Amino acid sequence: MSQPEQRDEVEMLSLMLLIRRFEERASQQYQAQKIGGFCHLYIGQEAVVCGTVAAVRPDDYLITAYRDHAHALARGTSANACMAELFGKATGCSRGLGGSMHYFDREHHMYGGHAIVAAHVPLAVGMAFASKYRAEDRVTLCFFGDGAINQGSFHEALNLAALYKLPVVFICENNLFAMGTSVERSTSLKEIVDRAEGYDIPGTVIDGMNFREVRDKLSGIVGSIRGDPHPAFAEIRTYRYRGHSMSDPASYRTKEQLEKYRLDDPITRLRAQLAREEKLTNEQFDRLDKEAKEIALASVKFAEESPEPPLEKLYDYTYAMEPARPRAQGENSGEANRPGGGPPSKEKASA
Amino acid sequence: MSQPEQRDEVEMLSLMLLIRRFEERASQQYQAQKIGGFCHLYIGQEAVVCGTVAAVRPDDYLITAYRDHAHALARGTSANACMAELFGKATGCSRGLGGSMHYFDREHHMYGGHAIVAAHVPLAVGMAFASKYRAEDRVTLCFFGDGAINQGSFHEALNLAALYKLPVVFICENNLFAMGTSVERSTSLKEIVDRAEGYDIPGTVIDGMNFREVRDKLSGIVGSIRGDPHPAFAEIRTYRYRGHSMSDPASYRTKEQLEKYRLDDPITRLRAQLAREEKLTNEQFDRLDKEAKEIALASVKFAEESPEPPLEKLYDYTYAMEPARPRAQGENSGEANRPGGGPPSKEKASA
Amino acid sequence: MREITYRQALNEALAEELARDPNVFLMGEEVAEYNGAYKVSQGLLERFGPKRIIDTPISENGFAGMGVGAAMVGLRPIIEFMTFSFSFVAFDQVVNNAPNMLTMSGGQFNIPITFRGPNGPAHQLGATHSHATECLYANVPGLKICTPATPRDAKGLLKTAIRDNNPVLVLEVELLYSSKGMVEEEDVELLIPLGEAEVKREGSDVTIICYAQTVPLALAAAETLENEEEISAEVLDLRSIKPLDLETILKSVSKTHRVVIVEQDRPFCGVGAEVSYRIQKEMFDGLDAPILRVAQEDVPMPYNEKLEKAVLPSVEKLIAAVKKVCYA
Amino acid sequence: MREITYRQALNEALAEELARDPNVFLMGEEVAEYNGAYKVSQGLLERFGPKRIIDTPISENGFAGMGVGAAMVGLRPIIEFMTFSFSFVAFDQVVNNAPNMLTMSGGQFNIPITFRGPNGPAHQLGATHSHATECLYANVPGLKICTPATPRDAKGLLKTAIRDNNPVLVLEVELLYSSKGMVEEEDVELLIPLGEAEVKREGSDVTIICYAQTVPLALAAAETLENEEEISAEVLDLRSIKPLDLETILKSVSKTHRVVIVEQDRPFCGVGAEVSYRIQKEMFDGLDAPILRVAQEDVPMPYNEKLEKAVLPSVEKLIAAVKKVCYA
Ligand SMILES: Cc1ncc(C[n+]2csc(CCOP(=O)(O)OP(=O)(O)O)c2C)c(N)n1
Ligand SMILES: Cc1ncc(C[n+]2csc(CCOP(=O)(O)OP(=O)(O)O)c2C)c(N)n1
Ligand SMILES: [Mg+2]
Ligand SMILES: [Mg+2]
Repeated sequence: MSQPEQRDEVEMLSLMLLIRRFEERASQQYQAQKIGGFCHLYIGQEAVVCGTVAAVRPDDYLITAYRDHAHALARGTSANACMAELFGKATGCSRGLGGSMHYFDREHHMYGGHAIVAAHVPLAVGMAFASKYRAEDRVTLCFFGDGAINQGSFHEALNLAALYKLPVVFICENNLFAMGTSVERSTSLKEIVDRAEGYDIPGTVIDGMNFREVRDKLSGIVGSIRGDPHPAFAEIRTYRYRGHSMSDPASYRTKEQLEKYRLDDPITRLRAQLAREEKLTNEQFDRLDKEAKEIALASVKFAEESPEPPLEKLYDYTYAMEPARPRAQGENSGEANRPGGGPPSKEKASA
Repeated sequence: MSQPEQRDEVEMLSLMLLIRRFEERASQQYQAQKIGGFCHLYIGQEAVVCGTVAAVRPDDYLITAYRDHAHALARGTSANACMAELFGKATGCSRGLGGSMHYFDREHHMYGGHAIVAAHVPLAVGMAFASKYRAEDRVTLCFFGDGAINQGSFHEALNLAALYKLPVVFICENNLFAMGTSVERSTSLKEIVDRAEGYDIPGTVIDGMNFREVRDKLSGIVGSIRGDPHPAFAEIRTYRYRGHSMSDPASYRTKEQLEKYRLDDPITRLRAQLAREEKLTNEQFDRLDKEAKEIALASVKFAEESPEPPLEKLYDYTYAMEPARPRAQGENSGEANRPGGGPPSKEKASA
Repeated sequence: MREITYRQALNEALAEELARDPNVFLMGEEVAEYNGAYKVSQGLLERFGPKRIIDTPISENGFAGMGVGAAMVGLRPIIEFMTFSFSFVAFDQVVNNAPNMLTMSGGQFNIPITFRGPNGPAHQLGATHSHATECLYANVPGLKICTPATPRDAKGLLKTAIRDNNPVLVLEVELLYSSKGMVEEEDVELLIPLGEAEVKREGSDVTIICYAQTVPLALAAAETLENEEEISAEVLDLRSIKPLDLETILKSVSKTHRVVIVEQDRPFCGVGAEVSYRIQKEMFDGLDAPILRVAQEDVPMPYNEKLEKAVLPSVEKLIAAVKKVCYA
Repeated sequence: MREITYRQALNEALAEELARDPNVFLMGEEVAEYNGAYKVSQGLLERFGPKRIIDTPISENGFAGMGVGAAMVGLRPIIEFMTFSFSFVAFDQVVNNAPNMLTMSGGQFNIPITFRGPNGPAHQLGATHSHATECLYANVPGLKICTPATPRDAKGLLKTAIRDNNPVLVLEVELLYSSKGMVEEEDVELLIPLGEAEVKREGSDVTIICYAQTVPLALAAAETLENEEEISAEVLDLRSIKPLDLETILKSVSKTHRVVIVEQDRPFCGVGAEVSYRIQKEMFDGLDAPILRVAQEDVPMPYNEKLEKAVLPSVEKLIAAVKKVCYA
């Protein structure tokens, strides 16, 4: 049973910087109308996913909601592929077909990017089921927001995971709001973590502005699951600095609240911790930040110059190729064929 | 704020007898193929609904699942109307259109009879919402089975009721099984009542084989809600003697378990309590039982002799009459028109 | 008459019906304090208070069901789905509870509820957020479905829906919220009956049947066809999908003898299929060419803008179809 | 060949695929210890054990979603809905997750999942329990839908569905579970491709298009028409709703020039509407009469037996429709 290597903290700091700079660029490109649809930024929450990936193996399954840029980047998807996806380009992590809310990267074990609130939580349970079915020691990491816990899907999924004792961590990124609705206005409990008790699932509260706390507590949880499959629940308390999506002025909250959290910024915090321990100088930090900015900027150029997905492939992704045809992957792998079978029905829709 | 009169215990005993004898007849008629579809018997659980109605006002809203014969009878729907419904006759409580699983009786505040597991729980919350909206002091009584608590509807409904502080009692009739699935095999918790905590709703466990305990505990719960609207949860432990439905041999449980509960029969128990207190003689009991049997038998005759719903009214129940037409009830009452408007579309479906 | 937006028209309809009837209330995600995800309920919380304008958690199945329950005991709920793509998590409530209750109870309980919100593809929202649900719900007996395309229809149909004693779905068009049109003054009571189609443009060579977001598209195509092809197209806006106004459809077809249906939903078992069936059944000998439909391509909606455009019905596709039926 | 029941045929298909591929598993309510609410999974728990035959709580949305997640990482789930009327509480999983994943992920994740169970009205189950869902799901791109009417088709289609790399709905017929028919011996691998209709009876005057529970009905009507009206009806069983075998349909119609569709679902935007559209579009000049459909009446299903019968398609209604198109 292999354990994750301890990821270097400076490396994780630059990952957080990359996420932030990437999203700042995304925001700018959205305003310039290079990006369409909805776009939800993660700025402020970086320590949650970075602390988590620092605690797990790269082949542990990871799945999240629509606020997903950071999760892909943290998993190792390139900034280029992420930005190209926002631009709807063929080089995007979902080939330009998914967009901001539907990032996927099989190679890096990023299982989406899901835009119906809480509808991916049962999927996570199914992935954990598959691990146990195959006697693998992978853990599934399922991220969702505080707003998701009042969906039926969430409830059914938690009961199923507990009943079948499946290796999944339910990670509630509690950023205090679901769009304009604060947690007190959506949820009948004082503490979200208490809901885990209703399924006999152990729960932990974690400070999501503190990278080290996230990493260490997740590490403990994941370690306990690996040898003895069972679900766990983590309420990670965090804050999003921006509005819910690009069109939200976020007038439902106070400047003071925002300022309070900004002062507790996860990047500043880890930087200060490392500086205090003399593991990072100001110059080093500036260099890391400059690199992050350059990668983000380069990703815009990459996205701009990338080709659009070809129109003639419009019908190619609706159905996977028939199993009868020659296939690259084993028949039972669930791996998609390289599509190309064309429409299954002989008539196209329009006249 | 009016309080329910204390219902006479002997009267409640004869209600329990009526329910039992009615269902025995129903079972017999089902076997004789006079009754179609699914038919779920309540035998063994009589004290649950009878204890509840003894604790509430007749105009409190009551809603339940598909195992609903007893709930209608307890509310005051006649055995004739109940049996006629099973026979699909126009004199049935749902005019023969609903069947066993879909009993309705507006006059007696019986709001169904709902056959999709847990889908009526949000309805109950909406009814309680309406009471509070109109500043009425009614309480809504929502019955469901142990199997229902793992549906998303249940979860969303409980959170909503708690959030809006609505006057509703969620009554889980825990008869240990959902079809062939025992509670341990469906639910991640040791005690169902613990799930209420996950919504910050007060929970109570009640012995459902004991009429007096059900009545007294419900009385306390309902009393506390009437002046101060809030939800409550009651897990009432009971047992169904028969299979899940008429086609179920119930081979998933032991004879011993069944015998154990039969010895604790709710009718026998209340009878013994009353006898001990010298409120009921053997002769009186026998007379009550004989009356119940007669009413049940007469209901079969009534049902047999009743007319079928007229074929030419087939389209009359799909849409309520247009508001423009003259109406018996106020426009905003939500009271159904006497339908008769015919199909809204000029073409009928078939050629 | 005055010019207002589609959004404003819906807002007025809501406000007027809330003011008229104390049993009417509005419930949904972000409808109150946020003034609506698309600002359709702007100002209503301030005017009517939190008892009647109610924010909910993200529990569509739960609050749709609450609406049905409240309607059973006499209230007249308006339930907003932030988009109808999210109504799928409440599908059972909309399909099994709301429309079945009247029949199941033998006529005792009708459900005077309005489900409303934007429906159909907007712009680059991807596969999960772009569903056009009209054909799915139209299949269900007991539901009524309307699809306003203009501010006037939006106001008049929504008001009628709220007063209807049955469950009615008002399927709005996100991309039209800011579009403008002439609407009666506020002191005029504007009620447009469900089940009445409207000829939005007269013509004699071909009938273009459309609704919701395909109405502006059809009008644009008709304009081009007139100018460039000398084809005179009659543009018929269904306005209600169910009940369907077959009479008005047949009247138009008996004049033009040629039909193209342009629909915003997906083709397979869609609205176009139903309308075609009805027309060919009633006017088999009155048709000079096969009926053609222009619908979405039958694929999950891609995010990429050009691909999305290729999936959607368009003026070009519609013109091509019209030319096909006219020169058949 | 040997005679077995439709139920047995399904059971064999499940057992054979479970034996063939360790990634296949069966999950649903009462499928294991109870051997299936309708005994379709009889004996499978005993043979394959609780790891692969899995009882669930009453959480359709949850376990349908589990199936999709398990399929994303390489398993091949078979999800049983006790009836497809209960799939409505899982609608979002079936419609938004299973069929969209391949597109949304740019081709990275296909979902090899089978959803199966009885579909359509059975006998006196009332409005909530009688839904025919084929037209709703057929509207959704990315899903495939098949509707076996005979034991042979049940076995062959279910086996193919399980091996398909896409989400496939196998819509069974409760009222046919005990019906019997000839099926290849157990040692013969029986795979019937999705998307191939079958002529179940040859004829020359009219094409009756049917599927699922309307197949026996169509065959009975054809018999009577032959004997009593001297009308020779060709009976075409679609077997798959999507993909739809238009080729075979058109071949038949080009022989008969007359069509009646008898479908078990509700008419509005139903399967009949879609098939009619396709036929009139391709064979406008080849039709001698309007296409007629015989579907359910467009009302919630009443419990009363006679009323239910009046709602359902019947041999009498079908014969009347055939006579209408033949004497048109
Ligand atoms: C079923 C469903 N309902 C509504 C929405 C619209 N919606 C998208 S995000 C969101 C808020 C979610 O908040 P939360 O879960 O706290 O996540 P956060 O945005 O804070 O990351 C809502 C209501 C949706 N996508 N799906
Ligand atoms: C959503 C849904 N899934 C499945 C069913 C089939 N079904 C009917 S009753 C039942 C068991 C319910 O058990 P429980 O809630 O304990 O009630 P009880 O029958 O014991 O009264 C099931 C699975 C259904 N009606 N609805
Ligand atoms: Mg949040
Ligand atoms: Mg039970």
